[in-house]
Order: sequence, then C-alpha cells, then structure tokens
Amino acid sequence: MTALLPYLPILIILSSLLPGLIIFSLKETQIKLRTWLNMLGVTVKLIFVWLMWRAVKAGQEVTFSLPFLPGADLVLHGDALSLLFVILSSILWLATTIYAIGYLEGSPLRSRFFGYFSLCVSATVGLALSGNLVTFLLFYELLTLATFPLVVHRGTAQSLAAAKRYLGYTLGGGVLLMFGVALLHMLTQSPDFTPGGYLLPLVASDRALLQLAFVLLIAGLGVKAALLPLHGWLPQAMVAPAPVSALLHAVAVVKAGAFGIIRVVYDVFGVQSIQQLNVATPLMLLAALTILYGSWRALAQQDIKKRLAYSTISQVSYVTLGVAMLGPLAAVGALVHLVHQGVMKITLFFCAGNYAETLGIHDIRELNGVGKRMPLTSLAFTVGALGMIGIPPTAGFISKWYLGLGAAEVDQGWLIGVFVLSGLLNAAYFLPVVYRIWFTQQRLPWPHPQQLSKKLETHWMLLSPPLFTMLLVLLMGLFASTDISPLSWSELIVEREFSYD
Amino acid sequence: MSLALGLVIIPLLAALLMLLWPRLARGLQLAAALLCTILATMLLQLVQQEGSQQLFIGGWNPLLAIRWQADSVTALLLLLSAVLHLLVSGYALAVQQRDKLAAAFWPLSSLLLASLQALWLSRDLFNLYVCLELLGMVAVALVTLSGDKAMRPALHYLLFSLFASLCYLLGVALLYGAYGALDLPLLQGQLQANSLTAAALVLITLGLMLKAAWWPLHLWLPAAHAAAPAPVSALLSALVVKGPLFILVLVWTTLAPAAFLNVAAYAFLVCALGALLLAGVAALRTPYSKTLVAYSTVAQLGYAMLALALMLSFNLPVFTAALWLFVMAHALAKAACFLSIGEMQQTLGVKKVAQLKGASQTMPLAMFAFAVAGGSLIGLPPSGGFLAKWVMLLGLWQAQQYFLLLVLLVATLVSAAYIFRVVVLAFDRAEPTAPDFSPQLLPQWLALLPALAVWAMAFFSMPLLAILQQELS
Amino acid sequence: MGLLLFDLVLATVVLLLAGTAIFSRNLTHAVMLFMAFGVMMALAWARLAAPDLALAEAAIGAGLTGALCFTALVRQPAALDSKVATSLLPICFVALITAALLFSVWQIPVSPNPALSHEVSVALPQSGVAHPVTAVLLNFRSWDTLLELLVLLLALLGAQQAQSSLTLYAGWSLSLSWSRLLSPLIILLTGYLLWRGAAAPGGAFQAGALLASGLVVLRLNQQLTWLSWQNPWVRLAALSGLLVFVLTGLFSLLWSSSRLWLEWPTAYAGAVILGIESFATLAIAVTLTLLVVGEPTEERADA
Amino acid sequence: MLSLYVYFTLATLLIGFGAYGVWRGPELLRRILALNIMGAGIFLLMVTLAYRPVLQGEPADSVLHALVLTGLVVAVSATAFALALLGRILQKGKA
Repeated sequence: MTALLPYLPILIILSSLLPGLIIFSLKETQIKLRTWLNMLGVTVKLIFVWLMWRAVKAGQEVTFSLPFLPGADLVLHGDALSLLFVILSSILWLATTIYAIGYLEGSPLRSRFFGYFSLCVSATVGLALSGNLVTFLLFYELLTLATFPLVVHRGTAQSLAAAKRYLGYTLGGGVLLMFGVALLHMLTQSPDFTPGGYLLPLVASDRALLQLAFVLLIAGLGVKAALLPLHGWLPQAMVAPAPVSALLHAVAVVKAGAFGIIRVVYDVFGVQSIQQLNVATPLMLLAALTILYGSWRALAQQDIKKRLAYSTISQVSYVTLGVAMLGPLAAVGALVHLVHQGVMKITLFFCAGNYAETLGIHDIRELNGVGKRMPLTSLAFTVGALGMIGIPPTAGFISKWYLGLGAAEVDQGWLIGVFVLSGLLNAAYFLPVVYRIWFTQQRLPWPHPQQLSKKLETHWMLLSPPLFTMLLVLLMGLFASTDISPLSWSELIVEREFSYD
Repeated sequence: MSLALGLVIIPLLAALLMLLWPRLARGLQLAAALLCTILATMLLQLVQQEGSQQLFIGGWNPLLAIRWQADSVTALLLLLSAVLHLLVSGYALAVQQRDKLAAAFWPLSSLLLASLQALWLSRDLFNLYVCLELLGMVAVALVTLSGDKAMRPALHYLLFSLFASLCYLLGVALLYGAYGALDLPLLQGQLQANSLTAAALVLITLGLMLKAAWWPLHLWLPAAHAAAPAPVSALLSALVVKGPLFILVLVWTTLAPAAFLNVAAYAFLVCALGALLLAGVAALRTPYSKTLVAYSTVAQLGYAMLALALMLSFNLPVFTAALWLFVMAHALAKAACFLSIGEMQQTLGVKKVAQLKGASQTMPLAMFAFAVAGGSLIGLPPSGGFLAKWVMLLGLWQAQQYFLLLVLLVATLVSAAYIFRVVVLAFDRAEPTAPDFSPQLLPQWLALLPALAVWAMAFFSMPLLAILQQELS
Repeated sequence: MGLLLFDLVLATVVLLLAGTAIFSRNLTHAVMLFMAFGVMMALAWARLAAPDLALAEAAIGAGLTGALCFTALVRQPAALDSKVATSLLPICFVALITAALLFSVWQIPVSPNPALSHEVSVALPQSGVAHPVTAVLLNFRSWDTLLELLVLLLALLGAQQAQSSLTLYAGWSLSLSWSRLLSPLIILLTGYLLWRGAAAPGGAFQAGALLASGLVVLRLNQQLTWLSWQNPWVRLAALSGLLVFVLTGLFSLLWSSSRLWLEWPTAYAGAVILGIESFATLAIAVTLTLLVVGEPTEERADA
Repeated sequence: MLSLYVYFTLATLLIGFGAYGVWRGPELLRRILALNIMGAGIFLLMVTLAYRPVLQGEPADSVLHALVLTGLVVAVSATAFALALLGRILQKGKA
C-alpha cells in the first residue's frame, strides 16, 4: 500500500487520461464499451482519490516528481488544498459523465466528445495536484486545449465564434501566466508550493518585479476566473452542450482560475509578502466590482443559461474576494465557496439542460408552470437557486456566512455591504424564476417536448445527477460541522496555511 | 570522426546507387535513413563523452585542409536532420503510390541529407559555399517534383539562391583577400574592425539571410515551399533554411570583431521584429493553407533571429540555448505541419484554408497532428517550442528587455491566431468538405510522429540543455 | 606601361560587353555579347597568370553557357525587343552599393598573407602531382571537388525534372563526315589535356568539357543514340567520377595507417589522382552532354 | 601594381552591372545572364587576388585558382539547371 503512495497523483491523472485516449480510437457505434470505459475511469479515480484522502488526512506527504525544466521539476503533490479540488472535480465528474451520456444519446461524434471530456478532467485534476508553478502552468494550458473542442463541439457558426473568443481570452491569459511564471522562475527558480509562500526574502530587493509578477499571474488566472475586464468569453461559451457548460462553470475552467489565485496568494507569495507588496486591495476591489457587475448583468438576461453564466461570473469572484481579504476566516469562506458554488452551479446547469432537452425550454419566460411537468428537476433547481442566494440550510449560506465573518475580521465593513447587495441581486434574479416554475400556470405549449422516459419526467441519466448534487448541497449545509464536510476540511487547510510561523 | 563521415557518405552512396538501380531506391532510402539515425545518435554520445571531434580532411595542415568539426550543437543538428529525414522518408513511402511521387524524390532527398550533414560538419568558408550551393540545388530540384505548377517558383527560388550564394562567395573572397585563410577556427579573432571586413561580413550576412529566408528577404520562400510536394515542403521548411542560419551563427559568433556586434544585433533585431509580426500577419491573411504554413516558417525564423541578436548583444548562455532549441522545435513541428496539411490537401483535394472546413470529422488524426504541432509553434507547454520560449523568456527577464517581452507576447498571440484559424475551422460541422477518397490512417499517423516528437522534446529538456551548455563551457 | 595599357583596353572592352549584354534591347544580341564577354574574360585570366582558368572559362564559361543560352533563346517568345528598365532610383542605389564595394575592395592589401601559398609549396611534393592547382583540387581540397561533382550531377538531375518534351536542335546541321573526322581528334586532345593536368595547366574539367563538346556534336548528328539517361551504362558513366572518388576514399580510409578521409598515401597519390581524374573526365563529359542535348524524344524525328 | 587596381575596379563594376541586371532584368533569361556576369566579376576578383604574389615574383596563388575552378563548375551547373527550368516554363507558355 505504501509503495503505491508516491504514484497516487499520477495514477489519479492517468485514470481519466488513459480511458480518454482509448475512447478517441473507438468507433461511434461502440457505445457500451465507451460507457464502460468512462465508468471504469471514474470508479478507479474515486478509489485512488479516497486512498489519497486517507493518506493526507493522516498527515502523509504524497509527492510524485519527474525531471522537466532546470530548476522546475514536474511535481504532483497531494496536500489538503489540492485534495479539496481533486475531490470536488472527481465527484462532479462522476455526475457529469452520467449526465453527458444521457444528454448526448444518439448525437454524432460522441467518441470525440468523451475523449476530450476525459482529457479535460485529467487536466483539471493535474492542475489541482500541481506542486509548483511550472507544473500548474502546464496543466493550465492543457486545460485550455482540452476544453476548446468541447466548447466548439456543436460545430455551428455560433459555437465557432464562441470558441474563437474563448481561445483568444484563454490563450492570452495563458501567455500572461507563462510570462509571470518565467519572471518568478528567473528570480528564485520554481520551488514547490509552500504554505506561507517562498517569496518573502525577495520582497525587499525586487519589489517592483514581484508586483509585476503578481499582476501578470493574476491577469493570466483572472481570464479563467472571469475577473472583470477578462470575463467576456464566459457568457458566449454558453453555446456549448449543457454538460460542458456545467463542467466549465462549476469545476474545470473558472475554478481552475480561482484555484490558481488561491495557490498564488497563499503558497507562492504568502500572506505576508502580499501585505508588504500592497497588492491585495486592488484585487479585492476588482473582485467586489465583479461580484456586483455579474449579478447586475444576470438580472437582465432572459436566456436561462446566460443568466446562470453571469451568475457564475459573480459567484466565482466571491472566492477571489475571500482570498484577497487575507484573513483566516475569509480564507475558510473562499475555500468552502469553491466547493459549494461548484456543486450548486452544476445542479443549476443540469436542470437548465433538462429543461432544454426534455421540453425545449431556453427562455425564462417559457418556464411557467414547469414545476408540475418536471417536479424533481424543478426541486433541484430551486434548492440550487436558494443556495446561490445564501438561504439556510443550504451550503451557500455557510460560505457566505464565513465570508461575511472574514470581512468583519479584517475590518473591511464595506464588503459586508457588497455581500448584502449582491445577495439581494441574487434573490432578484433567482426568485422570480422559482416563482414562475411553481406558482404560475402554463400558458403556451412546451416549445419542443420529447418523451425521454416512460415513467419518469425525463431520462433517468438526466434526472439522477441533479438530484444527487442537490442532495449534496443540502448535506453540505446541514452537516457542515461534521468531520467530513468541506467546511471542516477547509478549516484544516487554513489552519495549515496560516500557522506556518 | 568516422561516424560523422558515415553520416555524409552513406546517404551519398545510397543516392548514387539509387540512380544506378532505381528499383532499389525505397529500400536503400529507408536503410540509409535508419543507419544515419543510429550513427548520429552514437556520434552525439561520443561528443558528449569525449568533447568535440575534429577532422582535417586528407590529413593536411589546418591551413591547407578542410576542417570538419563535430561539437555538441553540430551533433544535435546531425541527429535532428537524420531523424527528420527518416520520418519524412517513412511518410513518403506510405504515400508514394497515391501521390504519384516522382522516382527522383528518393535520390534527391538522400542527397539533401548528405549535403546538409556536410554543411553542419564543415568549418571552412569555401567548403560551406559549395555545401550551400549543393543544398540550394537539391532543394530546387525537389521543388520541381511537383511538375508544371512548380517550375516558376522553382526558378525564382534558384535565382534567389544563386544570387545569395554569389553574395556569400564575394564576402568570402574579400575575407580571403584580406586575411589569407578560409578555415573558421583559424580566422577566429583575426578579423580587424575595418571597412573591408565590414563589407565582407555584410555580404556574407546578406547572402545567408536571403538563403535562410529571413524577413525581409523571404519573398521567394512562401511560393517555393507551397508549390513543392508535402514531404519536400516538410524537408525544406524544417531543415534547408536552417543550413544558412547555422553558418550565419558560426560567422557572427566566431568571426565578427567585437566592435561590429552591436550594430549587427540591432539589424537582426529589426528583422526579427518584422518577421515575428509582419510575416505572422501574412500567415493570418493568406487564403491558401500551405502558404500559411510557409509564412509561419518565416515568422518562426524570427525567434531564431531574435535569439541571435540577443546572443550578440548580451553575453548570456541562455540565448544560445534558446536559438538551437527554437531551431530543433521548429524543424520537428514544421515537418508535422506540412505533412498533415499535405495529407489533408491530398485527401480532400483542396488548397484553401477555408476548404479545410470540418476536417476534424473527416480526418481527425491529420488535424490533430496539425494542432499538436501548432501548439509547439505557439509555445504551449510541454512542447519543444515551449521549452525554447521558456529559456528565452528567462533570458529576457534577466536582461530586463521589457519591450522585447511585449513583442514576444504579441508574436505568440499572432502565431496562436493563425494556427487556430485552421483548427477552429476544422470543427465546423456544416457541410464539411468531403474527401475524394477514404482517408488513409498510416500517413496520418506518420504525420503525427514529428509532432509527438516535438512534444517529447520538453521532457528531454535537461539533457538537451546540458548538451547545449557543454558547447558554451 | 604597355601592359597597363593592355589592361585598360581589355577592361574597357569587357565592361562594354557586359554592359551591352545586360542593357541591350535584343535578347539574341545579349546572348551573343555574353559569349564574347566570356572569351574576353578568358583572355583577362590568361593575362592574370591563370591559364587553367582561362582554358576552363573559354570552354565552360563562354562555350557551354553560351550554347545553353542559345537553346533557351530558341524558346523565347518571338517579341525579342525589350528594354531593361533604367529608372533612376535603382541605378543610383546599385551605383552607391558598387561604390561602397569598390572602396572596400581597394582596401585589400596588395601583398597577401603568404602563409597559405607557402604551405602549398611545402606540401606539393607529397601531393603526388607537380601542378599546384591539380594538387589543391584533387588532394588538399579534394572534398570540395567531390561536392562539386555532386553539384554537376544535381544540375543534371534537376534539369531532367524540368525536361521538356520538345527538343529544338533541329537547326544544327553539321555534316556527318565532319563530325566523324572531328571525334577522334577530340578524344586524343582530351587524353592529352588530362595527362598534362598533372604537371601543367589542364585537367579533368577542361578535358571533360572538351570531350563533351565532341559528344554533343556527334549526338546532334544522330550518332551515339545509346547516349541517354535511360541507359544504365550511361548512368554508370555519369556517376563514375563520384563513385570512384568515394570508393577510393573509403578504400584508402581502410588501408592507410592514419585512417583519414580522402588521404592518399604519398607513394600512390599520383596514380590515384590520375585515376580519379580520368573517371571524373568521363563523368563530366557525359553529364555535360546530357545537360546540353537532353533526352531524345519521339518528336525529334522531324529534325 | 596599377594593373591590379584596374582589375579590382573591373571586377567590382561587373558585379555591380550583374546585380543590377539580376534585379531589373526584363526577361528571366537576361537575369540568368546577369547572374553569370556577376559571377564572372567575383571570379575575376578572385583571380586578381591570386595574381598578387606574381607582383612579388612568386607563383600565383594556386588555392584561389582551384577555388575559382570549382566555382566555375558550380556556376555552370546552376546555370544549366536554371536554363532547363526556363525552357520548361517558356514551352508551357507557348503551348
């Protein structure tokens, strides 16, 4: 067992990479084999993740490294923070895979889709496990490359345009990140991520360069995290199939950016250097602005997925904001929101996809009375929406609570104002939808109804994932104080991050 | 040194035998390519263990004889050309019947390898002239394999190439007139900074820049490279333009007096900027897919120029490493690009970029090869192109060249734009161009091989850099 | 003084010929002037103590190139009157560059670095031949010569790729009897030139070019119909120079003590060089002939 | 001594003429001719360089002579190739 331990990180990546590569070579008609491979990959990955979780919880270091660049090996490292992201993406991958199999039933080019889908998750997990900046950069770019075919998958003029824009933003961001990483590498090589950062000795001598590096890194990561001026790709990328949107928004892309910001702030620069460099406040302002802007724009969208997209822009910046506050409580809020937002947003996207796939509904105004036709889906949607607003006992409440506490802790009272305002806006764009679903009568016939199941409201593969994630949203909220909740895990991480001295 | 000799003589003899017995051509080609690859690997090991090797041909005094030298860079280049020759030969074998590849391809490509290997090894100014001329003639002869449509580009290429060789020869003649020697190591440090030397160096540089298609002297390249058959374009873009580049680096790093270095660096810098930005934009605008790849060659050579300029103005070893890394990464990636584009052109029967629509459905492997190779051209990790760019970035940060960093940023985005211009189109599902015949798998895989090789390069960065560092110490 | 006057007159003539060749309105005239230019050039080289080169230039530079140009001329479109664009800006530009070049050329030291020439005279006794140019070509820098043979071969291979089906030598009509009389003479002369090359001006290229001219004449008179690339023996002959060169090199590599590439043992050097030269002559002659006359095709019948 | 400069000048002028012809030549054939004239200028320069020792009563520089001989063959080969290509182009133009 212990002999396996150092190889766990690479095994976790390979468990989705290898099935992905095999799936590429499959014929369109080999559906069974493809499904089987997908499921095998997920299961194996979950087993490996569980093993790693046990090890990390027991305080063991799990590191795998390959020689790569001089001064920067390819390091895969399992610590508490990376595990948080790994677990999130593995579990949500399971849900999304099932969902995608149901969603794409009968559509062409599925081998290509599932191949890239697996590559995408491999890249995300690799990114989570990256042990230094160079490795992170590598997986960050691979993630761009793996998600691009998914965004463009439908092959319509609209998705081509969206994919071009997506590439323009993300490759640009990738280049900025690369420049920043190279700058830091020139200054100190690329050591492993260390709690508390490794740049403190340089703050006095290379202040300006470090500030520049911070700006470059945040700009590069901000593209994926959809920070304010760099968010333009996200609403357009909505043309992708629903499982892709779900994955992009909840797990892979935006979270990769947010996760990167966490890593850069805590494990590369460290709280102390950030404070001395005076770079946290601009980031905080930017994040706050993005939160309000995203919510405000979401209000005006009539397309369900577009509204969810702007909501994502807003919600992901909670994570950034929590990181930028530099206080332990805010950090807990940020980390736990990373998980909670992922689960809630994926629920919402699954539901939106169900509406579109079963009844052909894309517009909010067509949702009238859908609660009667699709009660389970609508229930999941409602729970997700309530979570987004931050109503107890959902998971969203927990994270917002901690973020508010964090703001008070670092004496940034105005941020609480931001949270309240954003919460109100969230309510303003989610509650009317919920109202329409449950409390209004159907006026028009469904745009494009399909009979996907005899007994259930829709195909079971489409129905079970949102129910599963809905359950998670509730459980994470209700059992937040138990040992295995994301909250206590986040507290563990923060304890390790902030107690380095 | 007998290894190096084998590297030149084996393809040469193979070519002669192919001409005598055309029936044996394919077998001989493959055998020679394999043998050369093995020998080149052995030579690289030898050089790593025992340091650089020298040979005075005929055993005469250094003043009289032609000198061969196999240092680590040379050994790497020898290996690179042998490997690429092998890969391209494999592809050519796979498609020869379908594409009606002329029988002359085999001896000519073998001669190309022989002349390249002779060029890498030579350290004699006049012998380099003969090698250059040889290389130019083989290249033109290979371009003509495409038949009628290639004749005019081929003739233009030949005229440019001849003019360039004459410029080079004139420069060499002036140097000989002034210093009475042709051997590079002997001339090292001898040159004085006067107008005669300046004129000689300018002429040599001009000739070599023309041959290497350095912006703004690249005008012959896109037409010639686009007109040739795919395996030939691959060889031309990957290897042939690197020959003059190699000589240029040799001349400027060993010969040029220190007083000239700054001026030259500025000149190269301007050319590099022009290449990176303007040629990149040209690649973005051309309607033809092969021309796009050819312009990308011009643009990518800009990185090599930039590295050379930086090498001359800053005494940082990273730039030397960056230069050769760029050369190698570009060679592999460009070969893959040309082979995959050629494969798609043949199968789909199209020439324009816009007609590659939907290629990721009809020919996924070839498109994948193009994208993967393109990733290296852009500099995405973990590819050879990334490695080169990374090394250069470190150097630029170290030298605090913020303007150049900005240029590099823009150039990277431009290259990403022209690569993804093709890749995005390939995902278009509306009315994809239907293949003329069912796509063949083997050639597509063979086109993918160099692309995979360039991505593998990043994982050998430590040994590669070690080899390149050995050169500097 | 007289010599200087000769130089000046010669220079003026050469310059005039070159200028008119480039600027003449009529392409046919241009080619003829170019041939005359070649002859004058040969004269200049003879004056500059380079008889080998004068010979080669007369045969190759003026004769062969001229002949090739004429064959291309036949295919030029009828409208032969043309004018070199003489706009002011390019002329000034080129003139400026030329002036700069001239300035640099004048800086070349009049007394050269003697090291290399000295080295040649020291090494000459070991080279196996008495004529220094031949020693340089086939011993000191034999690698250059080998590659040069390869260049020649490549020209042939390239030209074959560009082979046009139409051959246009119908205009040539030298009588058969003349050519029959000429050919033995030419072969004799070739042998002489080759043999002489070891000690005095002359050698493989001059001899090869001469032999080629004889072969061309015969070939154009419908003789030697076997002389085509399709014939394996002809191919062997065209490749023989290179093959013998390389194989001799490899042989000496294996048998000599120092195991150096292209090192001829002093005792056999003379014989080795003569052998290589003979085959080189044959190869050059065949290659040049094939270059000039091209492949015979069916359309030739109407000649 | 002065002769040397006469030939130096002649060579340079030939190179200049040739370069101009290559650049502005109206027909491809003319450009090929001009290239040959430029080449002849360079060879003349080399022959003149080789002549320098003769002024001091020594034999001419045989290495340079050999180089010129090699250069001549290379030049004629290239010209032959270029003319063959030209022939093909012109023939196609006619057909």
